[in-house]
Amino acid sequence: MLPFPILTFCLMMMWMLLNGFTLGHLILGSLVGFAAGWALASLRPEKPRLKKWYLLPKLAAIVVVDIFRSNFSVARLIVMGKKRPNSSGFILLPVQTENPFALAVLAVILTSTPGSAWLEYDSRNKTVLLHVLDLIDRDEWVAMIKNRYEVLLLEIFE
Amino acid sequence: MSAIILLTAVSLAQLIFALAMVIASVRMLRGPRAQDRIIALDTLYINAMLLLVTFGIGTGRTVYFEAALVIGMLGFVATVAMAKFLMRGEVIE
Amino acid sequence: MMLPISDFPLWAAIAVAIFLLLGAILTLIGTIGFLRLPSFYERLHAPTLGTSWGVGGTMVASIIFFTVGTERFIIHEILIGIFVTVTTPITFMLLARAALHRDRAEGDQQVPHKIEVSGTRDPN
Amino acid sequence: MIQWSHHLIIAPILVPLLASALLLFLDERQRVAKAMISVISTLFLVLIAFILLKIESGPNDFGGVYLLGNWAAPFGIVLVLDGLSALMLFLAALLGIAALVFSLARWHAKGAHFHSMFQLLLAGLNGAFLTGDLFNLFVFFEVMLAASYGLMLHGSGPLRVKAGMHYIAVNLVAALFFLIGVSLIYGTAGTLNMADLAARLPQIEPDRLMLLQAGAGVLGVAFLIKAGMWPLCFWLPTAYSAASAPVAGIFAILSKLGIYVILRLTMLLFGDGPLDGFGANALLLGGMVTLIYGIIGVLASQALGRLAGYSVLVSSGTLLMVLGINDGVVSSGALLYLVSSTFTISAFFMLIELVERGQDAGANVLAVTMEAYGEGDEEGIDEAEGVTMPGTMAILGLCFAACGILLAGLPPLSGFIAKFAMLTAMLGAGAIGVPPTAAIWTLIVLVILSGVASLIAMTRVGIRTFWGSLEGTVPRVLVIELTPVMFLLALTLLLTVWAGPAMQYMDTTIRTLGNPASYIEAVQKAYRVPGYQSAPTQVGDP
Amino acid sequence: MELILSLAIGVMTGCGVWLILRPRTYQVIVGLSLLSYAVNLFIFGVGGVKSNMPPILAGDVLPATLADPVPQALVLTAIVIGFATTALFLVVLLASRGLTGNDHVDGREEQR
Amino acid sequence: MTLGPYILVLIVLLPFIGSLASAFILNTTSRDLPVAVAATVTACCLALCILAYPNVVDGNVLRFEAEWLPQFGLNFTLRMDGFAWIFSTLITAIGLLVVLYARYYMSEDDPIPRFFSFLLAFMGAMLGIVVSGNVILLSVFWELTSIFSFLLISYWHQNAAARDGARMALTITGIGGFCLLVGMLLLGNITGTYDLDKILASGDMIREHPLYLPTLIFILLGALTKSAQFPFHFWLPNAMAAPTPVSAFLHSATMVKAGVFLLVRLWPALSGTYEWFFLLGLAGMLTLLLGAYFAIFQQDLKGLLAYSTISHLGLITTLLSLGSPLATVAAIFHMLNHATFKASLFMAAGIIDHETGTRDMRRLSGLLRYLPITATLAMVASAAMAGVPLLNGFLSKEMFFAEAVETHADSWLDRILPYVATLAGAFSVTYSLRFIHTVFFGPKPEGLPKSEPHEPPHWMRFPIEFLVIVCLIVGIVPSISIAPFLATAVMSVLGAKTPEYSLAIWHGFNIPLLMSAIALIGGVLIYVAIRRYLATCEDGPPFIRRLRGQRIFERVLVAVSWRWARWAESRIGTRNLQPQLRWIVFIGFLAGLLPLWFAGFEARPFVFTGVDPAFAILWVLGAGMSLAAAYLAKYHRLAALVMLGGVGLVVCITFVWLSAPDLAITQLLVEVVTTVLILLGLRWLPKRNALLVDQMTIRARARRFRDLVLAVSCGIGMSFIAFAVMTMPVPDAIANYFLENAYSEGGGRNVVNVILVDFRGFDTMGEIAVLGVVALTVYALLRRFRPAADSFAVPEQQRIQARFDEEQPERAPGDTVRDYLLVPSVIMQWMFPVIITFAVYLFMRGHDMPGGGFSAGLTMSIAFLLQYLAGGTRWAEDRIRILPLRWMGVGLLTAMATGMGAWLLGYPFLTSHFRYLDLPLVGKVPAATALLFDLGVFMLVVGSTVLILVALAHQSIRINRLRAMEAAKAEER
Repeated sequence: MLPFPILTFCLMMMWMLLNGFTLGHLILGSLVGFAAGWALASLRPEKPRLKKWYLLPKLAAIVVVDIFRSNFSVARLIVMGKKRPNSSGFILLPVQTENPFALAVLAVILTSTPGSAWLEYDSRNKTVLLHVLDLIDRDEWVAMIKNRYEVLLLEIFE
Repeated sequence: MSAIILLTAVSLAQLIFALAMVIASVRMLRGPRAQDRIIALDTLYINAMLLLVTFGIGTGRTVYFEAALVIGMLGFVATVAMAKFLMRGEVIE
Repeated sequence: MMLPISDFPLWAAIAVAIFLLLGAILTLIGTIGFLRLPSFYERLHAPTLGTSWGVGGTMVASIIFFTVGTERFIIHEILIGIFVTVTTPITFMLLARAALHRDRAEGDQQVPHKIEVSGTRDPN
Repeated sequence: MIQWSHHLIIAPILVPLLASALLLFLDERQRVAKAMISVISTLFLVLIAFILLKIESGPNDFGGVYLLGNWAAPFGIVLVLDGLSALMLFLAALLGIAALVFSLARWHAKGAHFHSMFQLLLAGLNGAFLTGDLFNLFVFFEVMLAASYGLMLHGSGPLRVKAGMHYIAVNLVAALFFLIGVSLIYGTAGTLNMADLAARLPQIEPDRLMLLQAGAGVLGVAFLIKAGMWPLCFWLPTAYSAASAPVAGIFAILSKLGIYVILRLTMLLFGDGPLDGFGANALLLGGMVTLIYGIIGVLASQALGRLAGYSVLVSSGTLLMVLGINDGVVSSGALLYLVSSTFTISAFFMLIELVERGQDAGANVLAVTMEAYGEGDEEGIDEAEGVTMPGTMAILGLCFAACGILLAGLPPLSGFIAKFAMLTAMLGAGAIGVPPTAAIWTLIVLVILSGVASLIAMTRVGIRTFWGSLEGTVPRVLVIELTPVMFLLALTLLLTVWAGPAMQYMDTTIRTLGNPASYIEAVQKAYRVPGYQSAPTQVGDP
Repeated sequence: MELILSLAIGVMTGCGVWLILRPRTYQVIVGLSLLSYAVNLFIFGVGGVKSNMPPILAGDVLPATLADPVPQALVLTAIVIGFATTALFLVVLLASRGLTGNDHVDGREEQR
Repeated sequence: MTLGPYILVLIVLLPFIGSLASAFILNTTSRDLPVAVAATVTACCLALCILAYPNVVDGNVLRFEAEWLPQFGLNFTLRMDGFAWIFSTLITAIGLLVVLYARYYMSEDDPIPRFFSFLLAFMGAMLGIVVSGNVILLSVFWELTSIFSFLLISYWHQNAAARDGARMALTITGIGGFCLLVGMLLLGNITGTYDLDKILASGDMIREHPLYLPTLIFILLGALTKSAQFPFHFWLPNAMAAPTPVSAFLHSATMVKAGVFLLVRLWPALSGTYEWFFLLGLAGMLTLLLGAYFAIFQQDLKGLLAYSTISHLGLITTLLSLGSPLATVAAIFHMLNHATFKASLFMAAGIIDHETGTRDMRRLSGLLRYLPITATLAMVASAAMAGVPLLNGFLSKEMFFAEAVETHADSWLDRILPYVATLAGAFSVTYSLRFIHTVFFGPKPEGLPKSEPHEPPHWMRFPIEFLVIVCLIVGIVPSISIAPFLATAVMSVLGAKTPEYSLAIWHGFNIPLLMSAIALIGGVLIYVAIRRYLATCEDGPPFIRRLRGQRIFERVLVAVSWRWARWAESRIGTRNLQPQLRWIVFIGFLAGLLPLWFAGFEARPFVFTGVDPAFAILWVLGAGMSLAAAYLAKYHRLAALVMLGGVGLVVCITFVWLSAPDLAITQLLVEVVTTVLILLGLRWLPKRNALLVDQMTIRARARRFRDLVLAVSCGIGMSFIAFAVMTMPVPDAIANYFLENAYSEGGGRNVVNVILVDFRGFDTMGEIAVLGVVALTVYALLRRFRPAADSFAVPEQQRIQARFDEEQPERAPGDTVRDYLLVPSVIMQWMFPVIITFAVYLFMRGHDMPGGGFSAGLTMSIAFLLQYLAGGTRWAEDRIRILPLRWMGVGLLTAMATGMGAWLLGYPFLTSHFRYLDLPLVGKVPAATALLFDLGVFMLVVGSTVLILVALAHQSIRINRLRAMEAAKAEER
């Protein structure tokens, strides 16, 4: 009946954000969201199982803060120009999860955060190749990512 | 006072975005590889979107919002296709 | 329906200006970095300044501006923020991987190797 | 309420459009059903066009002005039915049915969506003939062109694709010119409606008028490309000869569309007033050169297809020159010539395919293409087997001779009558005592030369084709392939026999065209259907 | 503004014309695209250049001050048709390349 | 007699009907049926002619008139006077004889129906010329005779000589016909009518008109070509490849007479001037002399007769040129006489040919013993040809000599005429003698293709007998046989000017008799002198044997109509695209700027409206990128595409900046779709190698420079015009109406959208039709698509990656791509519903705010496209079955149905209706039919765009399949 309730709700919200919060648009938005949900169902995507969805805001908050911080650090690096030490490098990050949603969220986080870039995921070795602009200590980076994001992600999705 | 602040900020921001676009386009012209150009195009898209939002603030109208939204939501399709072309030599397999 | 800009409360004007300029300047720095950083993988990081804070700052400015200006809660700009955040990584990921492939295929020593078969092709 | 018959004006556009929409629901395999729909629609078109023609030859000058969307003239789009448009509609419908029937023998199965494209081509043509609005004209030009691209490429094969690419490239550039011209006219006159434009011309200040002229010039180039004026015409022989036979058959009217528009606009806008005679010299000169080029091309062609292609140029050149002379009586003769040469060329293109089918070279090319480019997913093209009818060769020869006679302007078919009508208006009994000017002398010489050239070329090619190779097998030809050709040729015969009434019609048409005021008035006075329930007048948030 | 716009139109026209006169099909298609940008802007500009006056009616604006909507409607149609024809030309050039084996507009390798 | 006019119609129409009838006799086994038809028809016509005689005596005229093209004075006017009568009788009578003769002449293998069909049609045309009462109608029949004579001459088209002869005849007489037409038109211009009677009545006016000379020249060109007069004579001998009945009919009695007939016909209107005399006399005399001279040296029997015909026609022309009534009488008389003896001679020659199998006089001799009767007949006829007394030829020749010695105009031409006449007479005696002597006398022929010649069947000989008897009767008793008819004919031509003349054999000893004697004796002497030479010489006259009109004509024709034409075509035309586009652009440039130049353009004073710096920077960028795109398009395709995307983006910002949000949205969406499309296409284009830049020749450099100049000038011109038009506000445009009424009458606040779906909805309808048909074309074309060899293989990247997967033991094939897309495809899938929602949003708000069916449709198709990108074609099509054609069909139907819905309410097509609906819970909702229309647009756009994209995307799969198939095939081998 309602294949993706959360999605439908989000789409309804999106509809109302775009059109205004009225009763009419609530109905219309629900209809559209419902239809769009069915459209997605036809694609037969894997259904995400959100175990601890309430942890999502926490993750979001962490990410916002991180983005804020890294923005400035990268900006500083750029402004420094040639004077900065050439410290960029690649990291091979082992990941535990195989859940594509968790990976997707991780990818979005890492890519949105200036200073780190997701290059390649290897499903056999379960590793991600990252490129980091300000690489001082590889292990520290790996640990940081594991502790700050992956743990949370594992909790949310597994 | 607020008018001056707002107007200055908006025109300054517009100028900056335009400038940023120019810089991105320099990279686009210079390359050296296709990937640089594509990233530059993506950057151009983002900057253009920001420019449009700023323009919306400057005019006080919301009618330009959709244009920005279209860039934000669908602008990536072109660059994604290009990226896939680079990787696979074929856009849709 | 829209407040004339001269009637804006000062705090709102200043807030809008600050967010706007902050976003703009970070975006500019990002593109400058994009121009000046030496290697592709480093350059990859620079534009994310624009997609993160640049977008964020501008969004916030716009939300404040329109919410104050129309005396209604207008936050649909947030959608732009969400979509940009969600979609930009796709391009970057795909492109970075493609660049990696091309560099490896060309036998570039700078990139970490998972020895792929060599051969050259530049569809450029 | 308006009378139901009034809606007939728009029917020539809607019927094929509807047919093409219905055709989209049918699978490629339901070929018979597709053909049925297409034929019925085209037959309908013939009927409608005939009724419209009848209305036009009645006492009224204007069959009607149709206000689309019930918007008054300069604002909405109007369709205007007058003698000229009715004539062109009828012409298009007749060619349409002939080419369509011809295609049913085999060509329609040689690619996907032939019928849809064909119907859309007709819709585009009819729209272009009917519309009274410049931008709408552009749109229908594009409909027609887009469909023609598809039809041009129908059947694929290297030659066709290459020629098609040139055709498309040239027409894309022409479309850009069209847009530039229309927008310049809008920018300077502030209207898109042709009648309104004509009415506004006198009030336009001189510096604006200059730009308007520039716009008209650029616009003219777009039409001249379509009409095939030298040096804008090099694509034409190649494209027409590369197109498949039924397609070339209907293409015969495409170049006439260019002529039609030039005729309509020059008569309407440059008849009198501030732009009197604008561009007439260019037309005259261009037509002259085109005619010369056409003559040279006709002589130089080895292949029949190119010969036919150059014949198109000859007829375009002649018509352009006559338009350049810009004389009422001559123009009415030219109209007759237009009709006659369109029939001729259409029949000729279709005939060529039948004739060349017997020749080994042509057959080989076709076979190679079929083998190399036919695909696995091509549901078996059943080579419609023609029966070698007794006397096939004789009938083909007869038709060929008829085409030759028509092209050369020899009696007894309408080619002669048409040429005579033009020439007599220039220096014969139609123009007593008017001493021929240098331009008229040139035109006469060129017209005669073109006849001679066609005669020489046609006999040369005809002898080689029919008598030269005895070992050439008799082509397999179906009756439904021969019938359209003979139908068109019979039409030219009818045109000869009924030259008087036909000429009368042309005369009236040209006279109406020569008096733009009546056209303008008809468009401006066209009334909206009252009783329209309007929305709230207050603008505000809902 | 008019100055910038007209210069821009000029530059794009020039580039487009240069490209459509080149022998490679791809150059032609890029040229046609540039030309259609230029022409679209041209049509658009014909209605006069007005900033921040979109032809969208609201209660408090005088209709006459708004930008001319007609050229906009025309451009919209032109964009659509341009899109369609670009797609078509692209496919035709592919087909032509497939059949002739090269991407010269005249189907031959020219010795320049 | 009221029946009279219809006789005329019947005379002309019957042969054509008979022709059709015999054409439809497809059963060729019966030889007699077509003959019967032909004979009946001809006999009927003859009978009708005889019946008509009472109507034309004493200068009466029989007329029939029907309107044909009255506006231009072209009517179907038939008119028979005495002259026409005598000619019609001649035509039908000889026609009847020829039909009879042909019955026996034609062989079993020949397609008889065709022959008689053409012959009858020709006869009809010829009769038409004779009885036309309208000069244009006369031209019509004139050309018809050319056409049918072409078909008759080429009857044995297997024979190359027949084809060439026919073609030459048609070319020359056809051109002559065109000239004649012009001449007739000029006559019309002078007199204001095409009616023959009126023209004949206004002779003085014509002769004094400034256009007289051109008219005369054109008409003479027509007449002289038809009558094979010098210098157009050479087609006639070549036409001898025709079957002999045709020669007898066309080339002696009828068609070649058409020219002189016309001269007689127009004699009252045109003759009597010095120009007339000089032009016609010169041509006539030259023809007379040269024809006779050439005839002597022919080895072909029919060739001899043909040149003699030419000569005799020259004689008639000369007579007509003199302008004296008496000469005209002689001319008419000689026309009749010539017809009788020459037709019989041709038929005799045909019999000889038929019986011996050759016409070469070097091989023929002594036939008298085999063909006594035929020989006798032929001898009498040739004697008539030579002008021997007691035969009809003598009478008219005597009249000619008599006229020749008279002075008509003071000119050297007139003075030499007697000598020319005598010499020609002598020549004619020579060739007549030669004909008889060589063929019938002398030793037995040897080595004939047919060994034992014998007399033909009696009825084959009958026509000759009949004609020879006529020759004799006329020759001996002219006054009681031919005189009354001749008088009628002469009367009708000359009217009041009819002179006194007598048709007696004996006029006493006078100069003409002396001339005759000299000619006779001289002729015999000449023959004796050159007999031996003639017996062995080559074909053609000595000294100028190489100089043959035919050869010259053919050389010239080939040079002009083939070599020069081809050369010129290649010079002034092209089959290549580049020069074409160059021309087009150049002409467009001129067309745009010349009007301004001519009008002396002066710009309005320049008003600097201020420049927004950001906007300026933007366009510096845009210009830079378009230049870069132009620069990179050759070798760096992808880079050029990226640049193009950049330019598109700048254009889009410009739209926003300048108050066109709708355009901006559409432009962006189109940009995205186009980019993907071109990328899809790039897969099938080979890579270009910048390193292979080859040497540029100077010409190539010059060409590039020219292109550069053209491009720069176009750019400048466009800037200039754009600036000029932009700085002029649009004058009281229709725009204001739209702005004012969009809401009140269209029910929408987004005026652009209201224009698109309501005010100018019809444009949109056309536009979606364009999109639809393009999609269909793309689909149709790609169904047959086959990539070039160099892009047939799997792309290199994929090969490398596949090899990598293969080499690593722990990896499965396709892992690389799976990993590559794993994360992105999740996001792309989840964007699907979001984009759909957005599309619905764009669609719903279109009428009031930027958006609309088109942009919504594009958005929707991008949603689909994204799924293809994310999962590949197979994956996507397993999950979503889009039927693009259905979408398109439904869309088009919806749009049309909306439009037609208005009909039900009595409004024109596309009239929109608008009202607010009060829905429960929701409140007032605007509902316009325009929205329904927009829905149609939306669906069609989705369908078309998806169809195009999918058709392109499918190529990868198809190629894989093809590759597999080809691999399998290779293995089989």
